[in-house]
Order: sequence, then C-alpha cells, then structure tokens
Amino acid sequence: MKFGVVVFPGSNCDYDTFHALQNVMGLETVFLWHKDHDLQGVDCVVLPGGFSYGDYLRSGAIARFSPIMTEVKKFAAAGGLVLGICNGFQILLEAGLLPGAMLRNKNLKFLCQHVYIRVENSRTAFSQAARKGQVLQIPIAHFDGNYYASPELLSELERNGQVVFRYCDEKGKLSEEANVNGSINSIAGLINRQGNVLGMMPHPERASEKILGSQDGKIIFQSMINYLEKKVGPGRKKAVRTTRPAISPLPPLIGTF
Amino acid sequence: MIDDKTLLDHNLTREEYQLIVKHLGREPNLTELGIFSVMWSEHCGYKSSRVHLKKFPTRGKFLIQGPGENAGVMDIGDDLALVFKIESHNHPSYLEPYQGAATGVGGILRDIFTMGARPVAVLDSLRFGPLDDPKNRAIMDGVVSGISGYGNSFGVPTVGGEVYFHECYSLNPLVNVCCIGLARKDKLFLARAQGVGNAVIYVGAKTGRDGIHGATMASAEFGEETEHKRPNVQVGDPFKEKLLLEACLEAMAKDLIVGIQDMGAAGLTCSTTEMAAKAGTGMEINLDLVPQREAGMNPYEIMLSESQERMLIVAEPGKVEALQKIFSKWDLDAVVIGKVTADGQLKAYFRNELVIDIPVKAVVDLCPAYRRPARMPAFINKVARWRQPEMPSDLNQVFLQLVASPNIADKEWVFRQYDHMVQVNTMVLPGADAAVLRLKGLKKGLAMTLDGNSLYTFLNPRRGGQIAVAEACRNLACAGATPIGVTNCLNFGNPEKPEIMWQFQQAVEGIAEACRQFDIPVTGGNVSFYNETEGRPIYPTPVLGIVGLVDDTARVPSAGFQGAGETIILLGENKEELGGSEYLRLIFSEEKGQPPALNFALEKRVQECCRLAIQAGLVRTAHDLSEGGLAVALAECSFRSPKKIGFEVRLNEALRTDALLFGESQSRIIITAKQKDVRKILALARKMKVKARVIGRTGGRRLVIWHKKKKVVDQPLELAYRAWKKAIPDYFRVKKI
Amino acid sequence: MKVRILVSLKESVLDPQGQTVRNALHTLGYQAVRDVRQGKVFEIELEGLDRSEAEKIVPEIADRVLANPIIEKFSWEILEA
Amino acid sequence: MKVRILVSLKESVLDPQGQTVRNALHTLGYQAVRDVRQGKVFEIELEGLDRSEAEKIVPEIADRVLANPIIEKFSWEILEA
Ligand SMILES: Nc1ncnc2c1ncn2[C@@H]1O[C@H](COP(=O)(O)OP(=O)(O)O)[C@@H](O)[C@H]1O
Ligand SMILES: [Mg+2]
Repeated sequence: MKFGVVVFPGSNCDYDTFHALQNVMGLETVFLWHKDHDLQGVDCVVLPGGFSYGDYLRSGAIARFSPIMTEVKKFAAAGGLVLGICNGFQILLEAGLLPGAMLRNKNLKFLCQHVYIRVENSRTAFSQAARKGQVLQIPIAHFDGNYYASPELLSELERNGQVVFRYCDEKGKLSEEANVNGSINSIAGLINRQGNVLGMMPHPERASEKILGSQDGKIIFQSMINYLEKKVGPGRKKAVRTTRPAISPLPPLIGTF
Repeated sequence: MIDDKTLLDHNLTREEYQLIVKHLGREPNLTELGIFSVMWSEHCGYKSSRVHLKKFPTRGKFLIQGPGENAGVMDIGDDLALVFKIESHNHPSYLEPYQGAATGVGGILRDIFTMGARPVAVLDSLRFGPLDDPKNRAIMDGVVSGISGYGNSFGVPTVGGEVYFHECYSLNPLVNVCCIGLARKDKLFLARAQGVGNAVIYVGAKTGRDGIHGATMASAEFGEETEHKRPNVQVGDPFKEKLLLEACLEAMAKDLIVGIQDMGAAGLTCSTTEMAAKAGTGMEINLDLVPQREAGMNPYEIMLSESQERMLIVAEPGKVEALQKIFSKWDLDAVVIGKVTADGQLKAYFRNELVIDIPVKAVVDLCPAYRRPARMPAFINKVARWRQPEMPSDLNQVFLQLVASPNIADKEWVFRQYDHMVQVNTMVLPGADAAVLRLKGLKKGLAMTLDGNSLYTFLNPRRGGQIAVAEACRNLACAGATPIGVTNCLNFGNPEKPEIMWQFQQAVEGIAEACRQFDIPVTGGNVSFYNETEGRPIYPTPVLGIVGLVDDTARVPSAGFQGAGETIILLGENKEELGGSEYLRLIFSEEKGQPPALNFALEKRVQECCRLAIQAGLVRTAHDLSEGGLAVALAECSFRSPKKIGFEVRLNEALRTDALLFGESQSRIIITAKQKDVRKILALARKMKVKARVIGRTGGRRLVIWHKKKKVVDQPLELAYRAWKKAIPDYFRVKKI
Repeated sequence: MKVRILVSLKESVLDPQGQTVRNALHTLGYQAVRDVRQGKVFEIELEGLDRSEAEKIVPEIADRVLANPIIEKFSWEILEA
Repeated sequence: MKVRILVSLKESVLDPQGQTVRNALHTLGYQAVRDVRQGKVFEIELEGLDRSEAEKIVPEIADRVLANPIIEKFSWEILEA
C-alpha cells in the first residue's frame, strides 16, 4: 500500500502529511511533483494543506490546472482514493472533484485553533474507524474555509450522506459559535457521490501524535488503511510498516525526487 | 558636483562626504554617493550604536556564529545548528501596516535561510497605541494580518511574541519579528564572495523601484516625475519567498553555492559590497543583466532598490548550470550578472559604461562610528520621587480591571490569526511563557521567548534592560529550558539627542551585564533609532529574544492548571514593590517609581530550582510572575487551564495587600505539583537556597485569595475569564447597525 | 489592447467583506452609504489580438480562470483598443 | 445612487497576485496576455445624496478608507444617478 503526497508550489503541509503517513502511521509514502504526469503507482493521493500559488486569485484556483491534477482526476474517476486537506480540499472544489465552493471565514480572519468535529457518516473510506457521532479534536488553519453550496446542492449532499464531518462543540453539539468559519450546515468535511474523494478543512496530520495535543487525526488515516487493505489486499502491496524509522528533525528536500 | 542639498537628502554630513572623497581619491558620482549613503546610514552602518554594542558578551560554549553575519548560530548537538535573529519594521508598518509588517517577516526569514537554515518558528513583538483610538486599531489589525498573511503562506509557524499598548506608540508602532531556523551544523553558509572568477548570480524576484532610500531623491537628475514613482513601502510576495527558500536549500544541499546573501535593506548594494568585503575580494557586475520589473531604471535605482524576495549567490562557473536548473524548477529567475574579482573594487557597468568603481572595504568597513554625547534626562529624577497612593478599598474589583487591561488580557485575537502549528513541531502553543518546539526524532526540544518592558526601561533604562533578560530567561525556565543564546532589538528615539543616547547606553549596559550573569552570548540583533513622531520619542524599548534547550520534551509542564487538588507553590519572595507596575499605571495613571529590584544571584537560583524540579518530572504547571504580579499570574493559570480550574490561595505577608497581589517583584515563579511531590520540591528549594512555600490549592470554580484571614479576591472563574478573554476582541467587534 | 474584468460575488451569496466596509463607513459617519459589495478587478494587457479575437478570449479567461461560477459573476469591457 | 470605486496598486508597486495570474494564463496557453494587474472594486449604494454631494463624498471615502495612498490609487464613477 503506497501513499502519495502532491507538492504544489506553495504547499506547506506536504512534509507534515508525509511525516504523519510515513513516520507515524508507518506507510510507504512518496512525494508527487505538480509538474509530473506520474502518480508512481500509489493507492491513495493526498493533496496537502498550504498556499498553492500563494492562494492568489482564489484558494486552489490555480493549482487545479497543474499537470498532476489531470492524473489525479483520472485516478479519482477510476475509483482511486483521494484526500484533500485544507488547501487540498479547496483545490478539489476548484477542480470540480467535489461540489460547492469556499468563501472567506465569517469573521474575515485567518483562523488557527483546535476545533471539534463530529463524524456524521462513519461508513466512508475515510471515517470507517470512527463511530457515527464520535467527536474528534483536530486543528484548523485557514482563511477560506467557509463552505458554500446552493440550497439545491446542499439538500442533495445531506440526502446522500455526503457530509462526513461537521464542526461542533466538545460534546458534539452544533452551534453558531462552534461553527467557527461560518460553513453552511457546519460542514467541515465532504465526500463525493462515489465515496472515494474526501475534502476536509481540519488537519489530521496535526493531530496524529500525543505530543501535539491530539491523536484523533490518526482515525482518518487508519480508516483509509483499513479500506485499502480490503481493496488492494494486504497481499498485493503490503503496507511497509517500518519499525521506528530514523526521523530527522530536518525535513528532506521537498521537490527533489 | 555634490552640493549641500544633495548631501542633506542623502543624510550625509560634509565631514562624511570628505571621508568618502578621501577613500575614493575623487568625487563620487551620484550613484556612488547613494551607495555610501545607505551603507553608512544608521540602519546599515550602526554609526551611533556600534561603540556601545561592543559591550555585549559574544562568546559562549554553544556559540558557532556571533554578531556580524546575517544571523547568529548556536550548536544544539546532534549535528544541528540553531540560527536566529530579530529585526524591526517599525516605520513601514506605520505607513502601510499590512505590507510593512509582512515584508518585515519576509526580511527576517531570508536572513535565516540565507545561512542554510530552514525557518522553523517566528515570534513577534508588537507595540501599539491604546485601542480606544480607531487609528490604532486599524494599525494593529493591519500589522497582525500582515504577519499572518506572510508567515502563514510561507509555512513557518508564528509561535509566540508579545503585544503591549501605550500612548507613546500611537504614532510610532513597533513591529519586531524574530525568526529561528534549523540547519545541519556542517551545512552552514556565509555571505562571502570567495574565489576570484566565480560567478555572481542574481536569484528571485525582479527588481523594481521599491523602497529606494526615501530621503535620497530630490536632486537635479531626478525630477518630480520619478520621485513619486518610487514607493517607500514594498509589497511582499510570500509565495515567491517560499519558492526561493526551497530552491536555495536545494542548491545548498547539492553543494552548488560558495556564498550567499539576501538582498535586504540597500538590496544589491549591500549584498555585493558586503560579500566581497568579507571575503577580501571585489566584484564586477553588469547592471543591464539584472532582472527588472520596470522599464527605464537607472543605475542608482537598480543598486538601491529594496525589492523583496531576492538573493545574491556566488558559485563556481562549472556549477552555474545545475544551479539554474534548480531555480527554474521552482519557477524562479537565476541570472549571472557578474563575477568575483581580486581587486577589492565593486565595479558596475550600465550600457557599456563603468558607472560604479568603489573600494568595497571603504563602503563596508570604514563607516564612521560616533560616540555621541549622552546625558541623563531631567525626568528620571522626577519620576523616581513619588508617594505611594492610598490603597483602593475594593481590590476584588481592581483585580477584574487588571485582568481586562489589554496589556494583560488574552492575546488570542492576535495569535489565532497566525498559523502556529504548521511543520507539526509546536508542542507548547502561544499562550504560555515560552513556546516549545519538539525536534522530530529527538528527546530534546527548543524553547523561545521575546520579552521587554518599556515602562521599566523608561523609569530606569539599565534595570529595564536587565529585567528584560531576566524575564526572558525565567520564561524559558518555566518550560524547563536552559537559555543558550540571545538576540535583541533595540527600539529607541533619535540618538542625536543626548537624553536618548543616555537611555540607549544605559539599557545596553544593563542587557550586557545580565547576559554575562546568565552566561549567554548575544549573537546579533538590530537597532532601530529615530522612533519619534512630532518630536515625541517612544519609550526606550529593548526587546530580548532568547532561545533555550529543553532536555526532555516529555516533562515540559503546562501553562495552565492541569487538574484540581494540586498544590500551588510559590518560588521566590513577595516584596513591597509597586513602582513601574501595570497596577499603578492602570488604576492610578501613575508611571512612577523604580522598577522592581533585581538580584541576579537570587534570580538564577529561582530559575535553576524551577528547571531542576521540571527536569525531575515533579512539576505540572509553571508560570512566572510578571505584569500584574501574583494575583494575575494565578489567574492566568486558571484561564489557560483547558478544564477551567480555579484556586484558593492564602497569604500572610506583612505587606500592603495591593503590593502583595499586584506588585511586580522579580524572581518569582508559581508551580503546581501533585501532593506526593510537594516535599521533594520544597527540599530541592531548600537545597538551592530558594524561598519556597505552599500557598494554596487548585480546584473549584472560583478565584480566591486570602490575605491575613481576609478574602481579598473572590471572583467566579467564568466572569474573570470572560473579562480577560474578551478585552481585546471587544475592541474589534464589528458593530452591527 | 487593455481590458478590464470585474468579478464579484453573486447577489445570492453573502458578502461579509462589503458589509464590514459598510459598517466601517457608518462608524466614520458616512450614513448615506446603504450598501457595499466588494469584488475584484483585473486589468489585462493583451498583445497581438484584434477586437473580435479579444471578444472571444476575454470572457473565456474570465469564466475559466478568473471567476468561480458557483459563487461569482463577471463583466468585462475593452478599455483601449 | 450607485457608484463604483476601483482601487489598485500604483503602477510601480509589485503586484504578486497579478503576476501569478498572468503566469497561470500563460501556462494555459493564453500567450496574448502581456500583463495582469489585480485590484479591488467596491460598488456602493448611496442614499439621499445629490450628485454634487456624492462627488464630494465618494473620493473622500476612497482616499480615507478604501485605499492606502502610499501604495494604491483609485478611480470612481457614478453608475446610476
Ligand atoms: N504578538 C504575538 N504573537 C504571538 N503570540 C503572542 C503574541 N503576543 C502574545 N502572544 C502569546 O500570548 C501569551 C501571553 O503573552 P504575555 O501576557 O505577554 O506573556 P508573558 O507575560 O508570560 O510573557 C504568550 O505566551 C505569547 O506567546
Ligand atoms: Mg511570562
């Protein structure tokens, strides 16, 4: 089982995500360069957070035209697993792989903080290790995370169970206060109709180690592993579970591969 | 011919001009004059401060690189080097708060990665006028957005800092930004143009007419037209900077670089002359080859432009192609604009004409240094004489007022706008005394803090300087960290005034003495003079940035109470010291008296005691006492407790109650421990000759302090918490109409 | 050739930025301001195109790249031929 | 009354957004695009003002609130009287 983390110019959670997948979850992980057309045979593509192209124009608006996105679209159409985190979610929206759009946070400020999200649908490839209604503590860090969908789209999303995560309080209650960025129906994470592409604003890679204050993010990665183990079978491409990889405090050179 | 007006516009004196003529052996042309004027400016040449900065201790056991390079470097073991430095961007932030602050961040980031380090943390020290004035709010809003806009996009976490409000900053806000980077010890890069014949390569953004030395323009050759074309504030491009970082680090890792320097203040001028001067070489460049954003730029403009996101690289000719490949992969320009020469001259050609021919040594090393006259201001004695005010009858109410003072209140409105978690290393988030980063794969971690108290420095600049160092070290001690290195930003008024010079000299001596006492070297810093508007200077404001090492990140205590029923222990001694306190300022509008006394020996013992107790795994919570004193420190531990835990504390000192609650005596820390560890902590303190005693317990939903059997503070936690939490955001609440 | 493209949020989408500006203007005493909508403007220099080519390409750029049709609408004009 | 105010960076000031958009358009094959400058547009509804009052107040608002004259310039027009 192999994971790929896409590096766009301006991605800045690429190594964080790589670290969580490889060093914490023990998965074979590679970087995928935005100018390439090669997905290196990965079983899952992760679009990481950051500011691709500076978030100029609109968040994710320019990255969607990258060569690698042509391949990601094909991969997704063929049922491949795609996770977009934060800026990755914004790119998925702009690329049309997920419906809807992002607006500025309701208070017109960048927001970086721990939030709680409630698992609304625990039958997806990204949430099956959680219980329905389970509350996860995972941080957000974004300027444009105020999810918008037209009324028609919204009722369709709700009807289909495509809303996977919602902002809530510690106890799982929804409120205007807990919905920090103003997203419609408190939507924090959304899956496509086919169930293989998920976008979420919170950063699971920032909540995957005890020392960082929460490990709830691992539930998302674990769900994906469980799903892929069933799908590609542990036999075909085994998860490379290295025992304690040598971790350097300095990231490797990103973009040289 | 250079006339008086031109010299004045270039901020040069006749004497300085004669010196230039002497070094050149002829009259400079206007471009050459411009070069001397920026390099000999206060900002680049440290004319007024140099003789005093020499007093700082600059040696230490972990030191790799002291002052003189783009940033200081400490050895932190495991083949790692810590690179750090602080910079001010005060004036631009007043003119254009967003871009001024943003480019301040951009500049300090480049200082760090030009040395081969990846920036891993930013801290910011901010000072504004009072928030009831909408102009001050607009400045603060813009500055914070600017820091957030640049740092977040670049991908460096902004993990800590300080915010302080005072009338003296209304027309002169302070924006000091400190960056910390991490490098391999054997992969550090210096700003040296070594190797005659090596290529000089320009990389990064194109050059425009940005920020060309404001005062240097009005001469015959530059008409009105060009004049207003030149913006004094640059616009930053964090996206480009991120690409520049990755490209530079990649080229460094592949050993394609001999020397490198960022183009900060004075741009191409500073980078070419300094790199050559430090290597004892010269440089020859062709200005026509410099990538330009605008048409028709002249040599003066090209050399003095302060366009952002640019670097100058010296590389062996055989490696140029590989280097260019890396930069083009990251969609950046990398253009050979010249070569390293042996003659010690900077020669620049423009349209086939030699337009600059000056000795780099004269520009860089022969800038005059002044020992400016210093005189104690008359107000110093006046403010020292004061009478203690009568104690207010309702200290419970005063307590509420104090926690809601913007200087003490929660700063989350600020740091929530900063991505403080990117890079997944921040284990102690903003809101504690010091930020702590884990180092992936290692047991140890890094702690860092910025501190300065300008009211103390105003009342007594020497002691203000000392306390700034002591407090920063104390904040590190509360994280269990040992301080290892210092950077500092000295924000003062006009040094040509003897009173300002006196403040500066006193503060520097205070800082120097404290650094010697704590045995930590000053590795660099920044001096920002002329912080005055309409003749009114700011309070003297030294800001200290100190980094420390944490042995074991698993033992770092929390800044808030972790559990109910824990024992609260006070390390250090309460004294009757109200001078210079926030209490006096806020409640009585008095900025008087002497700042609290500082006994270095005691301070060091208290810090060491705290550190040892933490390292022994005995401490659950640690917080030092600073503005607002004991009562506020206790309250902060409750406010920062994720579970919202109150406390009950009993005090018996024979002191005025207000001094006991709100006095700011130094060398005090509160810690909490589980009952079973209390005796061990008290024994440790006894051994270290530190006064320590149990003053109360955590728990409940109220904040309660008894003094001699009388309840002097008793507030519902929720109420006090809201007052503290909402003080700053309430000023920014959008009024619905 | 110089063209100008204006991109703004659709009427049906809330514009908190515009509202904030309006509130700020009210606070400053500009009570006459009833509503503010904030958008983006792009001024684009085109080279080597004639008018009819520009009339084809400009809305295409606006639709494909500059505006997100889910939330935004655009308009454009030729400033200089 | 409806007015439109355009705010953009002065000519000589770097416009990273505009440059990035231009580069993106090039990559997409729009080679004719020589330059892009990105700015802000404000559409403001004014109430109870006559034309001459508006002509006084609008540039004042633009100068005081909407633009920072250090790096930005503005222009305005009346869309509907
Ligand atoms: N400008 C800022 N940027 C980031 N964090 C800040 C800033 N100002 C304050 N903070 C955070 O808020 C906390 C409280 O600040 P302060 O009351 O000055 O702390 P202390 O008195 O312990 O130094 C600090 O931990 C600091 O990290
Ligand atoms: Mg402190």
